[in-house]
Amino acid sequence: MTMSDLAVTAGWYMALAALLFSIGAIGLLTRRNALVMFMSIELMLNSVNLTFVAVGKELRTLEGQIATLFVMVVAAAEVTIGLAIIVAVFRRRATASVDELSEMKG
Amino acid sequence: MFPVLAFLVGLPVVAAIVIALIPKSRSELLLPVAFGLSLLPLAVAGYMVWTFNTAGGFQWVESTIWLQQLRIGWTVGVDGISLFLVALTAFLFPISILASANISDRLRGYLVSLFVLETGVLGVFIALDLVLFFVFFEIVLIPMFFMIGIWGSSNRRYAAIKFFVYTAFGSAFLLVSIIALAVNAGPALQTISFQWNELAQVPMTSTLQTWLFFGFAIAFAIKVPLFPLHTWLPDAHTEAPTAGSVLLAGVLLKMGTYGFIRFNLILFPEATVKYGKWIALLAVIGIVYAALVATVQPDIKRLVAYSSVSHLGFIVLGIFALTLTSVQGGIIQMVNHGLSTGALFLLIGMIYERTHTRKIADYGGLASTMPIFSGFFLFAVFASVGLPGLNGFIGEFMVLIGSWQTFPVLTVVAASGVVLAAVYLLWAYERVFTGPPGKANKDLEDLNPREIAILVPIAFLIVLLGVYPKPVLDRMENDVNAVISRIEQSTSYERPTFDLEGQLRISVPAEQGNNSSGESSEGSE
Amino acid sequence: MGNIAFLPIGLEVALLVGAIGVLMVAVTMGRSSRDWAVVAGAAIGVGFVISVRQWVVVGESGTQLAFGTKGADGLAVANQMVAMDKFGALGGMILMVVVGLALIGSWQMVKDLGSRGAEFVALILLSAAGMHMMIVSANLIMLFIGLETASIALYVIAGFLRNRRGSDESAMKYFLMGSFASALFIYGVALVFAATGSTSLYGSTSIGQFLAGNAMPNPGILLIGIGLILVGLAFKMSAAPFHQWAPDVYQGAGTGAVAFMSTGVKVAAVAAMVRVLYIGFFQFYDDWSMAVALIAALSILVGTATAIAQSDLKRMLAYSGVAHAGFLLIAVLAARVSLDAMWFYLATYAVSLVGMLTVVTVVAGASAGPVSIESFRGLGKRSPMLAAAIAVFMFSMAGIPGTSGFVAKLVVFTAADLSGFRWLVVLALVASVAGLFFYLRIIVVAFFEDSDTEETPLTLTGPRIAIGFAVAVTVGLGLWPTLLLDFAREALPHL
Amino acid sequence: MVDLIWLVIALPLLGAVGLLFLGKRIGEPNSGRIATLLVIASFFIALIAALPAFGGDFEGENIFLFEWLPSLGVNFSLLWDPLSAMMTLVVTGVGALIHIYGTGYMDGDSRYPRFFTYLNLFIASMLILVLGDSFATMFVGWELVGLSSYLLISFWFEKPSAAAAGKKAFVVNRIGDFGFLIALMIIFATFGSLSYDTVFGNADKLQVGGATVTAITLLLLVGAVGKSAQLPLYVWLPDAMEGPTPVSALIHAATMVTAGVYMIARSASLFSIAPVSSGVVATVGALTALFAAIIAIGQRDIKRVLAYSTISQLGYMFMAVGATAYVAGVFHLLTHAFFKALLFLGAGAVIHGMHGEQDMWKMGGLRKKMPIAFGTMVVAWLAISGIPPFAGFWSKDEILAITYGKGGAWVALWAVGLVTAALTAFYMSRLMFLTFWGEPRWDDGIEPHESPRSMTLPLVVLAVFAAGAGLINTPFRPSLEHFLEPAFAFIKVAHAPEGITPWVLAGVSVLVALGGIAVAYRRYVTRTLPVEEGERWDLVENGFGVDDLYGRTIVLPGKAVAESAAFTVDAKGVDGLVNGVGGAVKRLADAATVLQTGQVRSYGTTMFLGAVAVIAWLLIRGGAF
Repeated sequence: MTMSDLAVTAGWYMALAALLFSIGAIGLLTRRNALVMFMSIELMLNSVNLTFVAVGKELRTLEGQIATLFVMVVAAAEVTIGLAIIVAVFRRRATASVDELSEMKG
Repeated sequence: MFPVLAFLVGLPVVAAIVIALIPKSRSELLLPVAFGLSLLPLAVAGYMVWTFNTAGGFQWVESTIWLQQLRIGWTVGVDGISLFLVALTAFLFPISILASANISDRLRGYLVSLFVLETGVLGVFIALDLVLFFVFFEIVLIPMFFMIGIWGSSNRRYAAIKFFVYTAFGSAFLLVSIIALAVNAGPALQTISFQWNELAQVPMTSTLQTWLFFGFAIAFAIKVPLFPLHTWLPDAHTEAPTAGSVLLAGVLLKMGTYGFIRFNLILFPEATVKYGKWIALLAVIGIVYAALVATVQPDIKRLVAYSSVSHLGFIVLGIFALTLTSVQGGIIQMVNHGLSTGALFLLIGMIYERTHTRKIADYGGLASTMPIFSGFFLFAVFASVGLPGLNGFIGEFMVLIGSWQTFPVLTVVAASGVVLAAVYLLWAYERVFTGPPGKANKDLEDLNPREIAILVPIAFLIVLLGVYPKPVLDRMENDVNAVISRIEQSTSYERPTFDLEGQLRISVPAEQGNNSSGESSEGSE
Repeated sequence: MGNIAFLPIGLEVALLVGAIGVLMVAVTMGRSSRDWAVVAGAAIGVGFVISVRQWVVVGESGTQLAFGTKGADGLAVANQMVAMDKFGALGGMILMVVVGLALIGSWQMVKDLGSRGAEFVALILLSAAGMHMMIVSANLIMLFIGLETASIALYVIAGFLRNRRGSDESAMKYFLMGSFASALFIYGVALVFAATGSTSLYGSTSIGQFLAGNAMPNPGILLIGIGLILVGLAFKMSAAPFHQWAPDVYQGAGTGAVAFMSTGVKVAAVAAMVRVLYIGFFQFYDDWSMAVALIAALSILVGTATAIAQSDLKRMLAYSGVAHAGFLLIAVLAARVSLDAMWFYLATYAVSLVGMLTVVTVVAGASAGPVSIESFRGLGKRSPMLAAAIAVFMFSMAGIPGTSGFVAKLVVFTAADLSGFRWLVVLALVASVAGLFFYLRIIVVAFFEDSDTEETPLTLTGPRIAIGFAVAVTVGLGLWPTLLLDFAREALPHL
Repeated sequence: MVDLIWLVIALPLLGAVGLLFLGKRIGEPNSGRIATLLVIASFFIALIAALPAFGGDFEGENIFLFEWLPSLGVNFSLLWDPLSAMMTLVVTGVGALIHIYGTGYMDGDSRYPRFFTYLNLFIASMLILVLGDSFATMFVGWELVGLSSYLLISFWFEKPSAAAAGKKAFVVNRIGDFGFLIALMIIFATFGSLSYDTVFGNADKLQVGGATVTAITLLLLVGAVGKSAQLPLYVWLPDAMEGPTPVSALIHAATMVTAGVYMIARSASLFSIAPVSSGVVATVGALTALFAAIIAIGQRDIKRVLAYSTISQLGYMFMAVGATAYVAGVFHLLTHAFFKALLFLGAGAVIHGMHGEQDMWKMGGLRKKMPIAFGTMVVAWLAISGIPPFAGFWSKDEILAITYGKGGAWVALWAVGLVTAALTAFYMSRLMFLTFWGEPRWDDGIEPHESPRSMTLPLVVLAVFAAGAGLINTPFRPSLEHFLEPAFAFIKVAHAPEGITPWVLAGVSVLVALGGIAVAYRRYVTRTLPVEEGERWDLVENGFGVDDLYGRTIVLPGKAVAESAAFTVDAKGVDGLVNGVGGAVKRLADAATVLQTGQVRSYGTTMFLGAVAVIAWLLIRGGAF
């Protein structure tokens, strides 16, 4: 059983996932607001999930689904910490724009 | 058998530890104890010179593999080539310690540095394992770096960093080449090995040989230093404290010339024969160029530093001329240069302590105010100029006479360095010592007994080696011969025969003078 | 799921228990940092002992895999998740030493934090657990979890000094970039999964098995996956061009935190990379090795060049860390012929760096953010022992003989040369000469310049122990490298 | 006694070393006495050792001292043969006299013991030069006499001119040594040894007139030209007169400067098969003789006259050895040693008596004030002018006769020699007349007086030899030729022509000499020829500005080259490159930091691009495209 046998269905899902991942990446690189950037990262993780699930289904293995669960858990943990950091920054500086956070450079 | 060499190299380490342990309240003990301890390696070295078997070969060999998978280990030995460099090192350290009586700032660290330096230099000259050699070769940088940087004069930071980075730059190529050498020999030896004698057995392609030859050569050329890689030296010499300059000129530079013999000649005979002339060319350029530059230096210490560059050129020329006489001359010149230039730096240090200036223009007429000092100085100048009866002559003479057969043109140019040396050194002497003494120099005190005691042993050796070099030459002859024979065996090189022998061999009678083949006119052609 | 063998995950368990223990002690028994120290120390100690035990057990009965299940139909529900081998055991020992040293050295920071100190310690222990998980994971998903466990804790640690400006910037940058890198990594895992149908490194359905059994006419997706995994791990070890977070984060975070942050993650990422690349994707060695070599070269060049321009010590160390990441990547390449070289480099660099950062905590304060190099002015006179320690660490990082740094470079470069990367060796050695410019600069400032500042005595026991140990290791392994090398030679991963 | 010949060297050496360390303690008169006694002892040892040689047929003997430079085929051993014996006797004999003279002359000098240290050192060095049995030992002595000369010329180093003169002497000599050294290289490359035995023993295997032997001999000549102050390297000798007068007499007249002649005579085996080189030697000699004689005419300083006269006379010796008339050359060396030492010592006595005045135009009429100096100097004057039967006549005449006898172009050299003879007679007479005849012209306050006995005694002894030494080698009884015969046994040596020719030639040269004296007499004594008081011939007095020329063409450009090498090439070029590399690295570093903007989004972009690059690389390499 090889990839090429499954190409049609899984390929579409993976293409969509790749698209999502790219949107997330571009969002991360272009938006200033830390919250939006953070959402972009979540989008990227979700595209990963999509890939896992799609491939896992095609390959008839549970590994994909299990991986998805783990990714979701990790994403949740990241959310907690991420939001906390954003809040901390916001409290101090009254802004969530990462462009303001550029004191250290060189 | 008693591990003489481990003992020899270990002594300075022990000394450094002892010095470090002397309590702060007894710091007046530091210098005397250090001096006493520094005599121990000298005693061992003296014993070695005394008992050295003139048949040659490596003696007091110790070999303990220390890192099995790379076959790196404590493999050491002394042959006729390294014997006197070891002795010179052991000799110059007590002198340097005596010459350091004026160091008051952080004396303990200074002395520890000196002993670490001694360990490193001794190690370089006895190591027969390439990594071990490299380790010592590099370790030497550290104490010297501190000596220049902490106890140097005004521009010391620049000089220290330049010294370190410049020489380390060369070492980087050395390390790459060492690794590549070992890796290349891997299949033949069926293991990675850094053992010098094992690596020397393994043949390699001439391309690789060329690369590695130059890899080693860069490191040694910087150390020597050869033109145009020499500019770290005047800065380092000028800024270093007296003992630092003495040791730098006396033994550190010799690590480069020694490396050429021990590694370039032995490991890459083919490339040596092929490219030796280019190294010799650089050496000769250096002889003349550095002499010219020395002539107009306004700073006496810089002048002597450039004279070192010039003198070291003779050594390198002799080494790559690959005749028994020239290589022997090169080696003995290493010792001689250490003594005579060491003496010059010591003397400059002594006068610097009194006047705190190194500018030639600030001096004048010292010969009338400081007769003993000027006497010693003139003595050292003439030793450096290569006056017969003093040691400098033997080396220079042998190098020149011996090198002619291999590099006639280069040697002629090199010989002009003999004239130039007289020009810059005597001119400097004239400006510093003769004429009426200036106001500033009227009340200078002549040398005190301690200072005389520092100089006398050097002066004694200068005369001894100048008059009777035979014990030294005897001890190195077989080993030098072996080096050249090795090159002859592994390449098409043949050591030059004498024209007349050649003439006799092809049996052209003298009467048939018009037969031009019987007349070979110029050297080795 | 009967007899669960605890030994393979014993270290993680110990650290987790330790982390919880510290928090519990803080809550129940009071604020004395001494108490937390006992608990944390015990956890680390037990962790070390467990690593030793693993080593012994592996030596007696071979490597083993643990924590996997199979479905009733015989298909793997999940392959074995953890490998117990000497590779992981040695990694554990090194990690425990590094964590222990970092904690001892920066204990002052814990004290400064007051009641929040316990959380700090707990986070470090948790992060360390994640790092070890990365080393022992037998599955890419497991690796991801370890990586995230380590990273998330580190994000918090970076921003732990809430009341200091810069700390939040540090945390934010680290968090955003770290999450991005994690996303790239896990997407790479997903693509590998798509290409091979497996995320497992071992077992009958592993990536390696699949690759061995199937010719891949068009390996595009797999290669993208490998590339992304590589990027994710390279980010963690701050290799160029994925390094830019490191200087800013190091500078902003408290010095005490940096000691752990900068070393532990590198150890974990390098070890994980070796396992993943060699076990998982060995068939593609020719492809990824060149990519690794290029990243290594770039890291060395960028790290060295940028470090020269720094005036902040922590930034300089960060950039020097970038260069060292390059050297470590060479070690990864060299691991093909000599794994001990890689371990040696990793261990000695980590110890030297922790030692150096501990010195910085003593000189500039454990909670300091930016630390100007000028603050070391005249240290040679003010505090000769500290200055001497600096010299040892700097010379070691520069690769000067007599220190472990030299032996590390020697063995790594020899192995790299054997593997055919001579150009990389030449480049690395020449760059390390340029590196002298900044390593020496610290020594120059410390020794060659005078200052009118008061003495900086080394009174605290913690830093004393940490620095002393680090110096001893750096010099000791420089003179007797076999102590570690012979040991490390056996530290092979489960095959 | 021959076995103990090393004592000849060892005694003065011992004196030098001993006085170096103990001189100050021994003090003024005794240090001079010790030094003198040691040299006298050396002389007598040499004399006894030479006794067998006087019987003739003395082949020479090698005395092994110690092994020295085995790879050069050289031991430190001595060669005691007629030539070296003769040289040793001259050196120790004249040396002893000058030592005696020095004890008086240097009386009261603050560094009196040091002076004798150097003098003893010189004697020892010179003896190494002449007694060594190899080119290497000769070179040792060669350099050591250079050292002694340096030390003695700049003995009064507080005077900048003296210090500069010493340096100049050493450096110019070194230029000659450069040639010598290259000659030694070729000799070694050819013969595989530097010992006389091997070299001369195998010289016949070389092609006569071949390139090798020509190169060797020409380069040896360069060395000889330096040491013996011949064209174009003579410039150091006039300046060397800055040294104390005994030094000028001993080193710069009698002994050291003749080392070049000795070297060529010693290497006769080589020179005799290199006709071109021999011709060059003779030509150099003849030209120098003439050139220096012309310059001598214009000098006002009494010592400088003698200095140029020495150069001129050395030219004669070169002519002789160039003409392969080695015995004649050595003979002139011998006679010249006596009369020129005498002249110098006499001049020294005059200067001493005149309280340091050296300008002849400020002397005059000293005949009465210094009768001994005057009387002895008259002998020397006649000797150098070539008036029979004084010593100079015999030796100079032999040289001229042999040169003439070789015919061809040599006759031209003979003519030059003859003109020089006339000039010699003229300038020496000028010296004598200006100094001793006429009205006193000395400055106020100077009271000329005779010198102490220690100074006059040597004058008298030398006068005896200057008068009679010629008799040891007259055409009637060529004892010296017999004595030296073994040394040149296997060499084709030129001989004086037979028959009436020598007599005619002798007559011509005597007439020419008398003519020179007569012109000088009419000019400076009777003043029948026009002469202005304190005549000045600037061009001639300055030696035709050769010093200046060297200064402008060699020294100044050399200094300019050195300065540009030091301050431009080295500081800005070579070192500039080094610092430039360092600077470039720093600039690169600064440039690299520009990428580190502090903006997290730019970091992300870099990462993203990096990731894309890695993937692209893998895909391209992996063949996915």
